Amino acid sequence: MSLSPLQLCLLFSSALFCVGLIGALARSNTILVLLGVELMLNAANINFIAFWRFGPAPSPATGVMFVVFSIAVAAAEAAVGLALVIAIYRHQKNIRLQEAVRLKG
Amino acid sequence: MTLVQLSRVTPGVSDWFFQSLSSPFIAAAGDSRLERLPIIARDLLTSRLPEPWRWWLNSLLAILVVLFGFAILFALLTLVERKVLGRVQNRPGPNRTGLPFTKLRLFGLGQPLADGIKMLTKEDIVPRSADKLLHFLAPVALLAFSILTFAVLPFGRNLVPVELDAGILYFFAAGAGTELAVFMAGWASRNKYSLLAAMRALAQLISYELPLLLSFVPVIMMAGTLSTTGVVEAQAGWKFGFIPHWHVLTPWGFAAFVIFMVSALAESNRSPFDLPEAESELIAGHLTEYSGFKYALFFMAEYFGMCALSAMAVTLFLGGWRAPLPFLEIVPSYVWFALKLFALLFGFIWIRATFPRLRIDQLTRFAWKFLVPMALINLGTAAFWSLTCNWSGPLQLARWAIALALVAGPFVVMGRKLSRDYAPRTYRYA
Amino acid sequence: MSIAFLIIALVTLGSAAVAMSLRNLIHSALLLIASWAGIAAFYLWAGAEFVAFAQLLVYVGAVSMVVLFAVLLTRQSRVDMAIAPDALRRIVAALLAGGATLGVLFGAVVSAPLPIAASATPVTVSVRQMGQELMGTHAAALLIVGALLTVALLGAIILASTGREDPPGVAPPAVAPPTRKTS
Amino acid sequence: MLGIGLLKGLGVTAKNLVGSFHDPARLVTTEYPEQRTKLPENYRNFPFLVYDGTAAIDGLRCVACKICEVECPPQCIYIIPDRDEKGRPTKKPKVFDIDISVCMSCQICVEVCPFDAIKMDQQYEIAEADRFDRLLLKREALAKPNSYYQEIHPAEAAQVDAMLAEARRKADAKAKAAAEAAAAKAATAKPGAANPPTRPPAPSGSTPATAAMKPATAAMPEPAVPPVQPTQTPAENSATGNPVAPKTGTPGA
Repeated sequence: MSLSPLQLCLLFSSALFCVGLIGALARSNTILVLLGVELMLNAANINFIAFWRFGPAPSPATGVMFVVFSIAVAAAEAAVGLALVIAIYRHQKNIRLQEAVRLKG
Repeated sequence: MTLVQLSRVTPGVSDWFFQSLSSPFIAAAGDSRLERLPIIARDLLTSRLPEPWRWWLNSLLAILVVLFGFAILFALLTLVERKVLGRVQNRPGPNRTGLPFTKLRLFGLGQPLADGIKMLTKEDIVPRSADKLLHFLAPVALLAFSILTFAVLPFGRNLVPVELDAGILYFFAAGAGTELAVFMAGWASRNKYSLLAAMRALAQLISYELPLLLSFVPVIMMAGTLSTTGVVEAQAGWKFGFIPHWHVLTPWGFAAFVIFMVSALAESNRSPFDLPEAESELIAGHLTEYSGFKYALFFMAEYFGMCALSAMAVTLFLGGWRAPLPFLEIVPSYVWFALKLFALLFGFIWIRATFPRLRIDQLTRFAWKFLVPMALINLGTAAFWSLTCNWSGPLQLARWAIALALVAGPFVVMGRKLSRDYAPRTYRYA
Repeated sequence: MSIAFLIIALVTLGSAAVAMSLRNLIHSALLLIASWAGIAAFYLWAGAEFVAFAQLLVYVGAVSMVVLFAVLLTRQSRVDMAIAPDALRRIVAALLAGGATLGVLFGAVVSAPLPIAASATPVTVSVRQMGQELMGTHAAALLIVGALLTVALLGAIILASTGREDPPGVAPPAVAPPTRKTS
Repeated sequence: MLGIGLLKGLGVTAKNLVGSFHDPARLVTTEYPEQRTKLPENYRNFPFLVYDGTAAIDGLRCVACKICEVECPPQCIYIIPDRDEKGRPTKKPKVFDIDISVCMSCQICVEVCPFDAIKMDQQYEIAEADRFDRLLLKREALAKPNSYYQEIHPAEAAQVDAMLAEARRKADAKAKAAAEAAAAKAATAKPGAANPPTRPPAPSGSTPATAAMKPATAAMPEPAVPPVQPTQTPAENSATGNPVAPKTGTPGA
């Protein structure tokens, strides 16, 4: 079995995705769940770059542009997510996700 | 097998790295011998070697020159700072430490050496409850990040260690790591003062990162490039033969320069923004639990950061290594760069000698309510300047007037607003 | 440079995996930052300089700070540190789900007939090119991202703010905007 | 407006910076071990004993009246009067110790001394390599010539000398008068032999401040409890006895 560099990069990114997924599913700490989601986003970005670099690209900059936008969105997601963490903490004095079950403030 | 294939299929990848780190110090014809002195000296050392070795050795030489140059500058700067501070306070400063074992004083030139020996021989104390690994990593990471920033600075004509297409972005990306190191130092010390100082430092660094980044966006807009050499290129030439095309000599450029320098003061934790190390409140801030060589590393990193930011300011606003007047071009470019760098560093020291420390709320308010809006408005001013670049004659005057008003108007309005909150106070019980 | 790729991948994956399993939140945050830096190194390796520096600037410079602030502002009590009774079940389930996903992804990647780049030489994108793309083809996306970031910033501030008034004397009183005489 | 004040401040520091180079008078520092600034005359740290003439111990003005020992607030002075073989006081201190680790430089001993025998020193280089070295100053270490006193406190010393000369002249005149008036009787008019409270030789007090000081010091209660043991080595203890032992006797008369 021989793997092309593209496949290697994709394997790398899928492994990273799964690490993020397991972290997000297994941990009860809100911050760590959020960081797991961030890792999954990053894994997706790696895919973009891998396809941009090793795959047949429709236009020379598309993959890179996509990642730039993705990073911007991820930053926004992190900011809002961590603000939510702070809000949850203020509300229930801990950040365990299982206890954040009430919809009413 | 797959690895072999990977390198076979992608020959470009391995080459790219070498290409992008373009051979440092490319020789250029046409310059004076003095101008090319560093390159000639470099070639003398390495020209006999075969090609790949030569590249490595050239890079190594560049790194060594930059590191040693700035290490010596750091040593001198500590002395100059203390002497200038002393002179400002009407005392001579350190003036006794000269050559060891002699009566030669040499104006205290031996002081940095003595300080170094003292720092090296001090006991390295690690608190028992500290996070040992992070406690050790923090100064190392801080110094590493500050040294990384030197890679893209153009120290002279054709004297760029690494020519990067996105050099300015690289500079600030590498600088972003310093905040992390400060946090690590504060948290790993397991000391409440350290942690508080680290939190303060983070708040300060984040607040001032924004105006710092926004202030040079106009420069990038006008120069049309993110590469440091490109920015210096954009400032070539003289108007009327004697006014250099430096960015600082335009209304938007001047405002951006001031904003950049103020933010640089805050980013490098220098007085009057040295809140993280406010000894009256936080002992020594995140440095509280550090001693000996690690403390020296922190100190070094602070000065390196200051030097790097000053050098960046020189590159972005003060024409880089360009001479101020045409006939002064016989002086080599690296001398001009050094002179401008020294001037800015002296400014840092002068400011430290003058201003009292800010309070934390004043500090963040100044960043968010004054510097950031000013930088954004300045971006608009630069856009106006760029749109009207072909106005001439009386329109040129109008262009200057409008641009000046666009800079001074918001400054006056926001300055009034800001100073009204603090200006003359009445104390009830004083 | 495949060795470099391997090292980058191992460091990134290793630090991410360890970060996800650590109990100390600060340590996992710092390891995650290392992982993000590793991803930036991967971008650099792949030739996407700009993205690499952007990744460093955004993740190592900004997101890490937000994460660390969030960790420090939410104090962990001993109850939180203790292992929850259903933790083991959840971890096993997560590992199963993650493993299954990994298996599916690996299988797909290995077996799929992936197109290979036509030319072996890397495509390089200069910053100038990127700028033109951003302002030309992707101008609408740029605007939307700008709006998104603004909204996210405001939303984050509103979410995290306590909602109480500032104590008097600390904050300046709300005043009418100054009359513009000078400009 | 924002910024003007900052620029003014920068101007001030720049003026200092430049001025310190071309105007040496601005520099307020001296290079300490080589150059020394003249201390102000009223600078004081610890007491010393003045002697007249050349013999350090014999010339001491101190008569071991123990007033300073009584008045000293932290009780750092310890005096044993000297007695001749017949047990009569010779009006000289046999032991005069000052524990300068206890002394608080209050100068009260100087104020109360009727004989201008104890004065404040200006010697500030008293650091020692050993921790307990030279904390307990003996008579020999304390005795310093009158010329030294005149050197460090010129104005005050001149006043004191004039007063002493006046007192001596008066005493001589009185002695002469007494000798003339009662030639038959043996002359006993010796001013120094009188009881301390009457203070005959210096009727106006040693310094003007003494008059104001006297009620305060007189009102000061005697400490009833023995004071805290000062830091001293056993050797010193054995050599001098306990220097701060509670007073048992009254000043010799």
